[in-house]
Amino acid sequence: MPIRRDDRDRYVEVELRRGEEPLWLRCGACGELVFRRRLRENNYICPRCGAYFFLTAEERIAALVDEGTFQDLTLPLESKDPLSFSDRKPYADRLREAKETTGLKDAIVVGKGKISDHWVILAVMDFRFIGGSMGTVVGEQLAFAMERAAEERIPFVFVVASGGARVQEGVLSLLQMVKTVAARELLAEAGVPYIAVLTYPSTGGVMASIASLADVTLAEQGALIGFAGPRVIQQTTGEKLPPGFQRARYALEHGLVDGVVPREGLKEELVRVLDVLEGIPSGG
Amino acid sequence: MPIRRDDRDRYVEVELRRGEEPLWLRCGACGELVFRRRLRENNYICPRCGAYFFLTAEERIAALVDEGTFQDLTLPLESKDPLSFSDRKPYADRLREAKETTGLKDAIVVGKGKISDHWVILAVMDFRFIGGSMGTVVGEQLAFAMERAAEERIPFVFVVASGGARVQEGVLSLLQMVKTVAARELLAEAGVPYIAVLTYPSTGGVMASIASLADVTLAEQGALIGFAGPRVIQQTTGEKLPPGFQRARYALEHGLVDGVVPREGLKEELVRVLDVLEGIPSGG
Amino acid sequence: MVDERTMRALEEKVAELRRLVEEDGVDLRDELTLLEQRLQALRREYYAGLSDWDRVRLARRPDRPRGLTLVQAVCEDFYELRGDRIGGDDPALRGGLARLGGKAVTVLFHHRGTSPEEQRACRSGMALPTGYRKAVRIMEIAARLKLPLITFIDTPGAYPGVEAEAANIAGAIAKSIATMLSLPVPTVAVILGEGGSGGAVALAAADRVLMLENATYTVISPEGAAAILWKDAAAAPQAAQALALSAPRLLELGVIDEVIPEPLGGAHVDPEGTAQAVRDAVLRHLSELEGLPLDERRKLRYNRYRNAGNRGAGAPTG
Amino acid sequence: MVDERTMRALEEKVAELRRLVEEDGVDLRDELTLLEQRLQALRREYYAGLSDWDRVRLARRPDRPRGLTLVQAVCEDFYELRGDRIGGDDPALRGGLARLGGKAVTVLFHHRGTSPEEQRACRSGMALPTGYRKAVRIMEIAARLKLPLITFIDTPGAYPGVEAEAANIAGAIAKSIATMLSLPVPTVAVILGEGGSGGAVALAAADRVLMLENATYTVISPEGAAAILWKDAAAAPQAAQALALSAPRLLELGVIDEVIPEPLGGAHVDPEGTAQAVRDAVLRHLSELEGLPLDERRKLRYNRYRNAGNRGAGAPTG
Ligand SMILES: [Zn+2]
Ligand SMILES: [Zn+2]
Repeated sequence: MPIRRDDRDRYVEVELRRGEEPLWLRCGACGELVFRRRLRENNYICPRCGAYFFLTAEERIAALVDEGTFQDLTLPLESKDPLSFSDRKPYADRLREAKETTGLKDAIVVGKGKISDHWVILAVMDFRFIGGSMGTVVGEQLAFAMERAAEERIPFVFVVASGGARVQEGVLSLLQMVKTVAARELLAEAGVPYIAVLTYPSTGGVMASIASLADVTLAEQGALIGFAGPRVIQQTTGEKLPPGFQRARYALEHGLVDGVVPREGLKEELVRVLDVLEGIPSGG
Repeated sequence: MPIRRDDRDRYVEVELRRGEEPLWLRCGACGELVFRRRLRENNYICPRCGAYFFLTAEERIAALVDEGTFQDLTLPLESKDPLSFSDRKPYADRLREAKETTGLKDAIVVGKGKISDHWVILAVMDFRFIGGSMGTVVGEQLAFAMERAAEERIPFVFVVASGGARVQEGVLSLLQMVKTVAARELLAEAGVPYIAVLTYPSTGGVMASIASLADVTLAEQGALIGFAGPRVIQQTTGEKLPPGFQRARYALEHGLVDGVVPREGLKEELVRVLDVLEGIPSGG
Repeated sequence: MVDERTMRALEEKVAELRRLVEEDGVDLRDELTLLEQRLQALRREYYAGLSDWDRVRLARRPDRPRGLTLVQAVCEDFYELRGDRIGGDDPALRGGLARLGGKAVTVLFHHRGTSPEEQRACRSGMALPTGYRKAVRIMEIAARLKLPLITFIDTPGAYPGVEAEAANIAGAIAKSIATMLSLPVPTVAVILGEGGSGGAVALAAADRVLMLENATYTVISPEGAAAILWKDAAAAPQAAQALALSAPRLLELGVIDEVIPEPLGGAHVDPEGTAQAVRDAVLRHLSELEGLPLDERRKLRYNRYRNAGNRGAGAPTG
Repeated sequence: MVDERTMRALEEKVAELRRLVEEDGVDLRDELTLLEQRLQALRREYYAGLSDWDRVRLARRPDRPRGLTLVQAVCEDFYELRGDRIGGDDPALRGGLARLGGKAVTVLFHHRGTSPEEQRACRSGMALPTGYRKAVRIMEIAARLKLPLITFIDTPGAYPGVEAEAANIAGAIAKSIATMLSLPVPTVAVILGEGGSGGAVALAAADRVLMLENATYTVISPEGAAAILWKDAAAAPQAAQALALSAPRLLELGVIDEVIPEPLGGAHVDPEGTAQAVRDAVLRHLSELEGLPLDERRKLRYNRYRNAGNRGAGAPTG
């Protein structure tokens, strides 16, 4: 099987701390220096090699939501470091740094906005915040977002960018898998549509719970989708990974997602889904 | 993969018309002449080669149900030949012959009996009656049996021996698949256990409906279990069939049944299942 | 009875004349008009007398509107959903979300493919277990979001192959029937071409079952029945007749609710008109079903199938 | 703090003495009694001071009572059900019908195997998608027949392999959680040995979650955490401590409902006593749950998980 263009490693991590807002960003794939505004206009896709730059939650929201319609509903919560966890560095320090870098309280932003005139409740993860990991705050924000969508009877759109559970909150992070699934059941009982958008990466605990239970599941081209990361698989089993393994197209071929969408077409694709579901939930 | 003993073709068709009750029966597998009474005492297993003789519904019931407890509840129904079907021979003639041969009205017997002190509703197919095919009568008897089990709140045991739908009743036979599944839902709503016993053969329409939807599914050793028959598969696709294909053990390895049981242990196995489910449905 | 060859010969003559008129400007308009009227009468006579075997052949015509094409023409919009979430996606059984009459619905359909490659990939519409498991997944979406389900059936049957058996094709069909029966939303099935055996009934456990005029719905292919019962492949036309597989016969038998007329000559003559007729019929039945309270709808569905074929069984007469 | 080596040395000495007494008839009974008392005191001291890493090692002991063995000891009767009805049967995740306290229940459990061959086949208790799909099928039986569900958890985690990913292990776990949450019957989960990550939580979305004293329940293995966060495999003991994976810590955190005590030295010292303790605890919780009306039970379960970990998140303080 030849490796297809969209199986390639199209995502590049750029400098995740953007506090200083340099005018230029260097593409991690081809080395090109790209003018930041030019990059934004090009959906954060390298104009030279086509690599996808990681998006912050804010950038993702700006790319998907109609201008001027977004209302941030993120609950004013932050992690209380429930285990007083410390590895080489105290979790409290990691949290503080992540907050400073991102301006966020945790790895997710929740809000309400219009996508081409369709109101939705949106939850968008931010990979910069401790790898988009799901701890108690992310779990609570997601559950709240689904409850809000059920209450307002408008679709729920979840943009995933997560390496898995937040290790530093231990089993409390595992329980967020159950919590989000419980809230998803509530959404289902209300008959409210749930659309998941899987980006790079969508793995681990988030994927083994809420992110696998959408009505419609889109994958951004090149997204990494799975449970165990490729490195863990190789280390544990010694298996050779097939070409394109766990990438968006592989997931499509294995029946895991409904479609693979290039970044520049993502909003349009969401609009197609929301258009076809117009009026649902019914009976308002 | 070596062919296992129990993958072998252990079923032999003996003279299906037993009107004359000869004292001796010839084993179709090894040619041995076996005294009929000796054969019955040996569960209709050839004492020389171990081949399984096909069982009539009556013989199957005698093998499973506690002596003297069986009450025949088969509805007094017979096929009305709704399509006035005729191939080389009119369906009406085939029906008459099958009735004469078997003493049955169609390919199934329904009744109530005890299996080691557990009351059950039992439906047992008879392969002699036009290949155990499911037409309108079989469908109606099965639906009735499940309704009765739901009503009396005792488990339903279905012993399958069917090549598929009754061709001579056309789409009306196909609809029996839907009918039996509808009745099975009723049984489920009543919380009444349903145990299927798959024997040789369990294929076609019966298997693609009611016979695939049991709570516990046992396969008699050597049983043929599948949808399309091996000949159809070879003719349509030209594929080479793997050893033991569609046999009981193959079905077990592919997650299709809960256990494979030699004929002589079948009653005991049913008792184990009924014992563990004692008191279910609860709340009588 | 008009014979097909005569009709085809006349069709050819008329076409030749029309070319003459159009290309060379020969004035034969009056003759042409007369001939065309005669041809139309012949056609009407021919198609009124179609045998069940003729219908089998019509239902199988490669140019008959099928699957994806027809769904796209029937619905205002179609958003395909893919995958069984277990390991595969079957191109022979497809489905998704759609708009129909301005409302959201779910659809499922067999697809036989148009290009030769696609036909190979779709195994001419013979679906695999993964297809029926995707169908169940889409039915569950229908249940969750309260979307009516419309199925479009066109399959020679489920795929008879080693992998399909190993993956429990029988169980996949049974689950599809059970799930469809249990849906809390209105369901309409339309048999478009071939409604072959278990592979068809898996999508046909609906509140209403409609059939295109020349579609077939059968427990076994006429060829299969001929081979098994007549021991003679040439007996397929007789078998077709005996199996009562045509829409008019099945309407008579109470198996289906409505025959959707096709244009003279068959659906392929006017795919758009056919799609329009299917659309009108589906919308009409949907609207009737939506007028019923849920309990009533479910009771009717249960009784429909609980009593299915009861005319085929009765008290012994002898 | 007593150190393990001292204790083991004393254990050996006592064993030697006992052999002398028994085999050679040397009369050292008084000395033996004294020594045994001293050893017991040491043991108590040692096991009272077990570190979380000590527990990790206890939970992983090959002679710890596990899966099938324990289920057979806990239940009066166990009838195994096999297969996912899709194409496979995973020996690493098993289940079926059982009798418990004289009543029918359903059980699910990880099985790591006892013989080396079985351990290979079971991938040491790392289940595949087919295992979690079988679990869902058995949960559906529980729902249909109104049988309580008891799960016994003992897995390093779900199997991380190419085939498992291709078959959607993530989705299979998610479905298992969702199905378990939605069950209309009482559910009790018991963590027996290792409760590893998603592979464990798939069977742990229960009304009540119990843990054996030396079992572990963790978001990641200590070794994994050491490698990723400490960048040093040797930091596993520290990681074990930091992860709060022990039963007492998890009870404190409100994650579990009860710690089931193990005999001094660990469950392997007295498998029968351990099974009895598990049995008693499960029966007690089941009986409490059965005393609640369905609505109440479901509300409690929903709230339990809806609020799970809320103590971990709060209003900003800074
Ligand atoms: Zn670049
Ligand atoms: Zn013999």
